Amino acid sequence: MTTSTSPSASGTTAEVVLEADGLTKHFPVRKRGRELLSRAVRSVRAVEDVTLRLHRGRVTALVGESGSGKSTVARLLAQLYPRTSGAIRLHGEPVDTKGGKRFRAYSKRVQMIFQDPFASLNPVHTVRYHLTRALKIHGNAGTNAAEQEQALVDLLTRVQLTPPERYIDKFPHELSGGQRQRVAIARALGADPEVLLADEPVSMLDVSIRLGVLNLLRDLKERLHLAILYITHDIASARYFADETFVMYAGGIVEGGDSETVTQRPAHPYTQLLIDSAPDPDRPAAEVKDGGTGEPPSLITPPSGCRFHPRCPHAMKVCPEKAPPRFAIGDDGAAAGAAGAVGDGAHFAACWLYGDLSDADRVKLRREDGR
Amino acid sequence: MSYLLKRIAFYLFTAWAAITINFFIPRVIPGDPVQALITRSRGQMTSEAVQSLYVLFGLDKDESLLEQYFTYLGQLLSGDLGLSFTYFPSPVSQVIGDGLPWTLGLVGITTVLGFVIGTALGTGIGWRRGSWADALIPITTFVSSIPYFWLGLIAIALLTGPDSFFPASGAYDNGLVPNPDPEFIGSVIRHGILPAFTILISSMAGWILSMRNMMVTVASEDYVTVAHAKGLTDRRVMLSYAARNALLPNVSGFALSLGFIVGGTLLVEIVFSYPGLGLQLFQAVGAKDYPLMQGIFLIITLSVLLANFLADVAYLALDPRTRREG
Amino acid sequence: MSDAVLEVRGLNVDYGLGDEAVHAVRDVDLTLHRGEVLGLAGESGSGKSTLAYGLTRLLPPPGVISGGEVLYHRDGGEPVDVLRMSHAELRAFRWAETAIVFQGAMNSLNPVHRVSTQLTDVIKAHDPRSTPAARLARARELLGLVGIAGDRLDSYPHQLSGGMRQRVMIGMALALEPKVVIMDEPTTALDVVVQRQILRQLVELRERLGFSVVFITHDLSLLVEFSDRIAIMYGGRIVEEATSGELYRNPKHPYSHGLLNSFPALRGPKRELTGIPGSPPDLRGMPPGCSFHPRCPHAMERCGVEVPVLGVPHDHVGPDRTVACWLHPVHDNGS
Amino acid sequence: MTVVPSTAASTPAAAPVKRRRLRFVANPKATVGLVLLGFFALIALIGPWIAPYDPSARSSDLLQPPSAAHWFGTTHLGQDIFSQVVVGTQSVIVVGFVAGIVATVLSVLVGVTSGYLGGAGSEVLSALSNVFLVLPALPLMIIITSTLPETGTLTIALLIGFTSWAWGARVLRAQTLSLRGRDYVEAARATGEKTWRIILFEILPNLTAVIASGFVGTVIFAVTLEITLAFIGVGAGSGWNWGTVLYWAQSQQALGQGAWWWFVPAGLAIALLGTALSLVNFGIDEFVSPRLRGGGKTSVKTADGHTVRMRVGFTPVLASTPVGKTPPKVGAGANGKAES
Amino acid sequence: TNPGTNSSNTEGVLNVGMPNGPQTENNNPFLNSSAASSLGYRRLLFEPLAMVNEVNPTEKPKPWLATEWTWADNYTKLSLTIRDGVTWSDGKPLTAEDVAFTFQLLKANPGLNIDSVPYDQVSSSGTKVDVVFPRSQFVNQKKILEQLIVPKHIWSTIASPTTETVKTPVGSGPYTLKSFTPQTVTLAVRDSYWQELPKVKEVRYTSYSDNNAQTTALATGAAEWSFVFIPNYEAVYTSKDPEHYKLWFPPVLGIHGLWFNTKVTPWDNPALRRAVNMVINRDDIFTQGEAGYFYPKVDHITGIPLPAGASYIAPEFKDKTVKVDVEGAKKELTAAGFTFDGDKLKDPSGQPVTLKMTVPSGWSDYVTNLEIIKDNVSQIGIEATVDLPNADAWTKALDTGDFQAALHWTNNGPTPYDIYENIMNGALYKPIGEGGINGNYGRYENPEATAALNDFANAPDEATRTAAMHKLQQIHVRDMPVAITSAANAGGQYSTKNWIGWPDEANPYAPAQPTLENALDVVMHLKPAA
Ligand SMILES: Nc1ncnc2c1ncn2[C@@H]1O[C@H](COP(=O)(O)OP(=O)(O)OP(=O)(O)O)[C@@H](O)[C@H]1O
Ligand SMILES: Nc1ncnc2c1ncn2[C@@H]1O[C@H](COP(=O)(O)OP(=O)(O)OP(=O)(O)O)[C@@H](O)[C@H]1O
Ligand SMILES: [Mg+2]
Ligand SMILES: [Mg+2]
Ligand code: NI
Repeated sequence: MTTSTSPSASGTTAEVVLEADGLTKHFPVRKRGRELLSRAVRSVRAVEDVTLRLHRGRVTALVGESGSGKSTVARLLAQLYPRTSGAIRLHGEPVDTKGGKRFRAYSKRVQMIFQDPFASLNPVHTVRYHLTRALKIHGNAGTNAAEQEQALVDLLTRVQLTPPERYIDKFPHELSGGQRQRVAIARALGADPEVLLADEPVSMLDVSIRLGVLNLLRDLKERLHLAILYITHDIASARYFADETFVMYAGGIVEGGDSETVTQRPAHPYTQLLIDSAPDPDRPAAEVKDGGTGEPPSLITPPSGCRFHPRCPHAMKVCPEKAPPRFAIGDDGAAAGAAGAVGDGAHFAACWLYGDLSDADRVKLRREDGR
Repeated sequence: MSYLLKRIAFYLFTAWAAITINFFIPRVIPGDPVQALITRSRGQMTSEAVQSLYVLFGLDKDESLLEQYFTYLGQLLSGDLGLSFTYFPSPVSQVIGDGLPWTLGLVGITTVLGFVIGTALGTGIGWRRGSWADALIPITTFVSSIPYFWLGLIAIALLTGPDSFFPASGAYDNGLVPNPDPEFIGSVIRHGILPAFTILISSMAGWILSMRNMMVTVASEDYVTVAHAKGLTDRRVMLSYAARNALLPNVSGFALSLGFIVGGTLLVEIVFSYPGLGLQLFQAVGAKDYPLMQGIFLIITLSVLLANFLADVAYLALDPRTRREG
Repeated sequence: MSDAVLEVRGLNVDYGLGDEAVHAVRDVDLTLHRGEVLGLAGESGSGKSTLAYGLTRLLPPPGVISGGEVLYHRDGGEPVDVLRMSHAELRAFRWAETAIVFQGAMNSLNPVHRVSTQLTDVIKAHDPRSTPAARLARARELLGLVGIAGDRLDSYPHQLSGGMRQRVMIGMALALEPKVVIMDEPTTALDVVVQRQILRQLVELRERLGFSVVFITHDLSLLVEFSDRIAIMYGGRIVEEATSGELYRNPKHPYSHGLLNSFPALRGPKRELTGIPGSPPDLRGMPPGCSFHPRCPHAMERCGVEVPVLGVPHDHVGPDRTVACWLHPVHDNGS
Repeated sequence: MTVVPSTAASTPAAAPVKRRRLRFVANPKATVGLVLLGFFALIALIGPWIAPYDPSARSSDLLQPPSAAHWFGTTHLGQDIFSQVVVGTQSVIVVGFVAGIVATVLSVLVGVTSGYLGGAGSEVLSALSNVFLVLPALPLMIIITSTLPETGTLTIALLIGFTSWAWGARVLRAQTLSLRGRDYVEAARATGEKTWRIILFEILPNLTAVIASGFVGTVIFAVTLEITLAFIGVGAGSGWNWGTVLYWAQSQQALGQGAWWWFVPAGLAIALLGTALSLVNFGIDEFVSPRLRGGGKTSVKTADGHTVRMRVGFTPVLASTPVGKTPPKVGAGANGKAES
Repeated sequence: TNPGTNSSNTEGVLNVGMPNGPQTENNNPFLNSSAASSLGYRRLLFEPLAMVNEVNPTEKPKPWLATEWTWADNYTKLSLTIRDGVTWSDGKPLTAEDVAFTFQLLKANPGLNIDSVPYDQVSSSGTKVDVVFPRSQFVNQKKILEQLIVPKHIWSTIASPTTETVKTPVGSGPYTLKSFTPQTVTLAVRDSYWQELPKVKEVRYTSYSDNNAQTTALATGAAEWSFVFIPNYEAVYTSKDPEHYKLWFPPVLGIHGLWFNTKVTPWDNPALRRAVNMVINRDDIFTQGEAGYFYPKVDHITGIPLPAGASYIAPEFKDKTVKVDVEGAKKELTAAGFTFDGDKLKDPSGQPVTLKMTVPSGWSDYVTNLEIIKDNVSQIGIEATVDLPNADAWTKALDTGDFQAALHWTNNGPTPYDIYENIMNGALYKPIGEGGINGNYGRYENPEATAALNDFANAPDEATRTAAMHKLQQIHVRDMPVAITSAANAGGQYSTKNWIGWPDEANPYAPAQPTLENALDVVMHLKPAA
């Protein structure tokens, strides 16, 4: 494997590789009981109007509550699910493939690492099979056995499964979770993609192994200029490894921007709740504020307007009425721009707190506590 | 189209397809009911006499197969199964009515019993995996592999006789007329014991094995460990936690086996001269009795479909997860 | 120690028998004090779950306890050895004295029974004379304790979210007001918001009811924040034990050290993460001596030969702590 | 980076595979089953040569009980029953395996395709297998065999094969449906695998257990069906099989005549073959599902000599003394009392 | 103990059994498919005009409902005198009108006219009934006289007699239907009857599902009268109670034999057929295939069963029986141009002679017989095979002539005519490949034989008939289209434990089969044992 196959290694880091615009996904729900006779179609609104850009040589983190649609976004971007609406553009070209040749061409450029390394490796195949297939399909296996072997060894070395001979002929069940996760990463790399969609690639690992995998991802980003989507529950790791961080809540992106900014100065009430809830040994326990309770919303009948409003301590009259657009946030954490006009990489939040509102709209729905 | 309608359409389609196949297959056989009648009884008949039989059975009309098919469908829709050839001119519905209760009674009850006993034994053996109870498994395997007609014949040879409590054939004593008096019922039970036992022995083994395997599988589920951790009694863990969950696949298997009651145990009826539907079907097939065959096939088809439906329902009732939304 | 509820002495747990046996837990000594949260951390596969299940003899085959004692101190009574109980005694002991919250909540609840059934049957098993109405009321109360509305009693497990199921399990664990609650990675599958909600409730309940908790997790930040004391396991042994503050600020064992340098912090300046080189040991072929020595940056000759003893390091001053590392020679027992 | 020669790297591959195979044979049940099955297969192969007599040849020893000359006795025509059973093995084995193979191939084709593809095609295939499931097997076989002028062994085998695939197809379809959603199938798709490769290399290998036990099940079913058919005089054909032997015994009322030797050997042979197949099936089940694996010991000896059963929920305690300490004086028999 | 069998002693019950499977309530006496016919109890409910004893066909029929009958105009006109004082079971008197009505019913409903008797004009007056036929009914006499008579007042109200199941049969016989179950039909004796009432007060017809069950019932005494094939009957049946368990299987004028397809070489060569006929071991067939009783041995060269057909035998064939004669057969063959190549027989064209015999796969006695024949013919160098298609394919093969040789039967009748008619009638001839006939499966074509058959059936005088019969015998012996091995039977198994008076060798007053017309006569003869 050589690095020369990847496009101009020195290009601007801001080049957009993969772009999602207004991505929406609804899953139809099986009916039950009396509903069998009704005509109403119910669906899980798993992803609603998500706009997202992945840049060359940058890691974009996606954090958020579980079930908020992070994996679904990744699968949509990998074209594994048909989307309900919205557009996906690869280098500005709209893509819409259902399978066949065009899908394979797409999959060569956009690869996904699945959330669960225990499930995403076929138990009946060896590491060698998994990796050889990835190489062969995308023509990276070389022309003879020796070249193929070399490519395999390269891949394994790259994910630090060394010495490669020790792992190459193992079955998944003979590997530890961390090793599996690295095989899954190696498989994705075997296609020599431009975009890597990594869905919680380290969730199952203990901290020391986790660190190794994350360092690998950073290394890939830096050496091969991959665009990486990094989905995680571990916000601290997003801070460390991602250039940009987006926060999802109930199917929508509620905040985004530079990782350091988002994690240190969260603007959206949900992000604030999330950051506050994250365990942090450096923080005296007394400092932890009560982040509010309440269940995650149903995605079948989501709350109207801003989906966070039933749990939001700052909810205002406008919140249940209109879904908030993205508002740019200034460096001091105050409102800084008009809705929708958010520059690439700039900090934004989809929350009326930062919008231009009439006083009537600003009427609080409940007594503000704490903050 | 809603889910329910889809389901119904699916059942209707299957029923129609099966009925159609059941209609055509017997008719592509060489020979016809009259020839079969003569051959079977080594009957003696002049050529003119043969013709009179064709007239009698209504087979002299030159109807194309397709016409016959539509006539048949039309009759079926109006609930008319036609007249049997073997028992001409008895209506097929009457012939089936004579046999069905016996089949349902003998095979139905034993199927249910076999399931219940087998499942109970399987539960116990599976729960005590590793104890002496496991030694039962090879025995059960062997017993379940014995063809039950063979078992029946051996039973007849060994256990029946002039002075035996067990009669060798029939469903009740000759001369008794079916009515709910104790003598008749006692006689029915006496006649049922041996055939029931052969079915029971060979059907039970299967349930024991599958239940045992499911028990072993389920016993290592986390929730069973939790149940132990909760300090519940062994009985409660076994029944309410392990067996309750292990039962699920068995139940759908059971529902499907209900569908095979009619078609499945033909040989028991043959061996024990039990006047059930299986025996009738066997005779109908030999006699090319299309109407009777179709009638019995219809019963079988419907009962299998019904059983399928029951399996669906049972699953829905027993496994709350299938009632899940999204 | 007077306020111990659970004392583990020399516990050895194997998977399998004879030569094939995997020694998953070796010579573990551990004391759980009344009302404390004892965190258990360590590499994946280091034997944390095995230890937890071994304590209550819930290990599935082929697990066997090959030696040791688990002494439970009843209120005011003589300590009893859990490992010597008959099945009936064990049944009575379980849940009433020690309850367990298992790793996966989805699998811990029987999918075919309602939540109410699963809550009440444990009460019924231990108090057969209680009335159904009383049991149901208690079940409702338990759900309330963990912040779930009473109308969820009639739900089936699959109708609850992961967080709710986890909370049901916690509620269930408290049903008989046990003295010890063992929790094996109870929040791994949950997002931080839900995780914090659950732990907050647990802390409150512990303050009210005064039970002790053994808390197992990979999430060191969480552990440090939440537990009173932390024990670190490596290769089936406990390699270090200290109060959480002590351990966080001043880990003594090189492995603990490495662990604490492997996780990023959410707040404060970004610090360098060094991680631990090498890969975890294979339980079947444990290195001789200190099982960490092949990966240890400070390994000495002795480390590859002799197993270090867990004990109070003699250079140590301050509250109780023990470590098993030749870098920190221990005091003789009791001296 | 040095190029690692592929030969060197591929040698360790043999290790896990071998381990798996051995595990299957290590299962005592499966071993017994395989040995029995091998025995029957051998007889099927060499039966016609080792049979002491022509199974149809008449002799003057009419209806003789077993003797040195006729191990299983003779029929009413003086035919040697031992020879009939031995020669008949071939037909039974051929029918079993040919039907098993045909039905398995069909059920895989229909079940897996309909499970993986989804959409209208899948519905049609599923309906097809349901229709075949609804058709009553035995009566249908009786009818179909009478359509054919001659019903040789192979015809019967093919017929059984073609009519008995539906059950397997249904099971496979359900399995495939659940496998289809697995992450590794999705992952293969995301890697860019073609559909046929996904079906063949990702899904099928994971169905091996189901397919194999389906195959064994069909073999049992086919054997029983053939024998049943022969027994009731349908499709007895001109060849010998165990069913034909039983048919003759039955039509000559062997049991009534006290000629038990006419009945017993064939019946026991069927039961033995069935047992062999079920045992192999056990092996497959346990081989594939680790939870059923009975290979390990199920009871252990404690330090004080008691035998304790390994069971879920009550981990056996071999010795409850902290290492290096003297045992307390508590009665040692109290723990680990087996309950069952 | 079995209460079912015990009670029969005390209550005057006779237990009849038939191996016919479960029945459906259907008492139509005209239809062979009804339970009444299948089990035979129609014979006790309804009565014929006269009883013909098939065992001794030359015996004059016994008057029953008709006291007298006369044939006129070369058997084209029948005049009957109907018995007086006979009543139906509903009390109405039986009159000549009822008899006439029955014939008219048959004429109007070809479906009911199972014997296809061509009734033309039927008239009645007083006690007289006159029936006119379009052609001679010499060979149909028995069928007409045995016709069961039904009451006009009931049947004239039945709209569709062919699809009538007659739930409450009204007949003139001594019994009425007491109860019907698919397993057992019970008849009870009437209060009054034109003859002395039978001693049997109740008759139970039980239908067993197959021969095995029936045999077991006979062996245990549960059935006292039946007609069933029992292999090794001594071991299975009579030995259980040698004193009482009896069977009597007299031959009647119908046969079973090996039919050759006379249009297939080399079997178109009569010499070859004769040779085969000479080597067939009829004793083995009788003792091994037919269990020593079922189809009695026929070893007369003409194929006519004896003694039933003794009076018809041509003088030149008197006492001419066939014995296994391998040398004779070989001589016959070499004379006809066949050669032996070592053991193998070659036909005149040099082809080896093989014989493929077919029989339905489930017919154990036939299969056994063929196995024996296969063995036998190997002695004259013929390599024979036994082919076992299923019954339908076999029927079709015979129908279309697609076979070499097959075991089959002929019709039986009061004279050997029916046998020869079935085998040699040119009117039944169809070329190979065509079917739709019921007889002459061997495609035998001989105008001489056809003419002789016509002569016998239609001749106005006895002399012509005798000549024709002798002619037929000569043709048969010469051409041997069927190697006849066995006779049809009219026998039965019965037990003398409770009832005596059964027909037997010593007193052959009727066939012993419970479903034949004479069953009523047999029941009338029964008396309680001691
Ligand atoms: N195939 C599907 N059919 C129906 N609903 C689905 C499907 N896949 C996902 N969902 C629903 O869509 C929502 C989003 O799921 P998704 O897996 O994207 O969440 P996530 O953010 O990745 O959560 P986690 O952090 O737990 O992985 C959830 O409510 C889930 O139940
Ligand atoms: N059935 C078994 N047979 C053999 N070895 C086993 C078995 N179960 C567990 N082990 C081994 O025992 C060791 C301890 O496992 P355990 O589950 O206690 O680890 P853990 O510390 O809880 O890990 P994790 O953090 O991944 O949950 C592991 O190395 C594991 O491989
Ligand atoms: Mg996800
Ligand atoms: Mg664990
Ligand atoms: Ni240190």
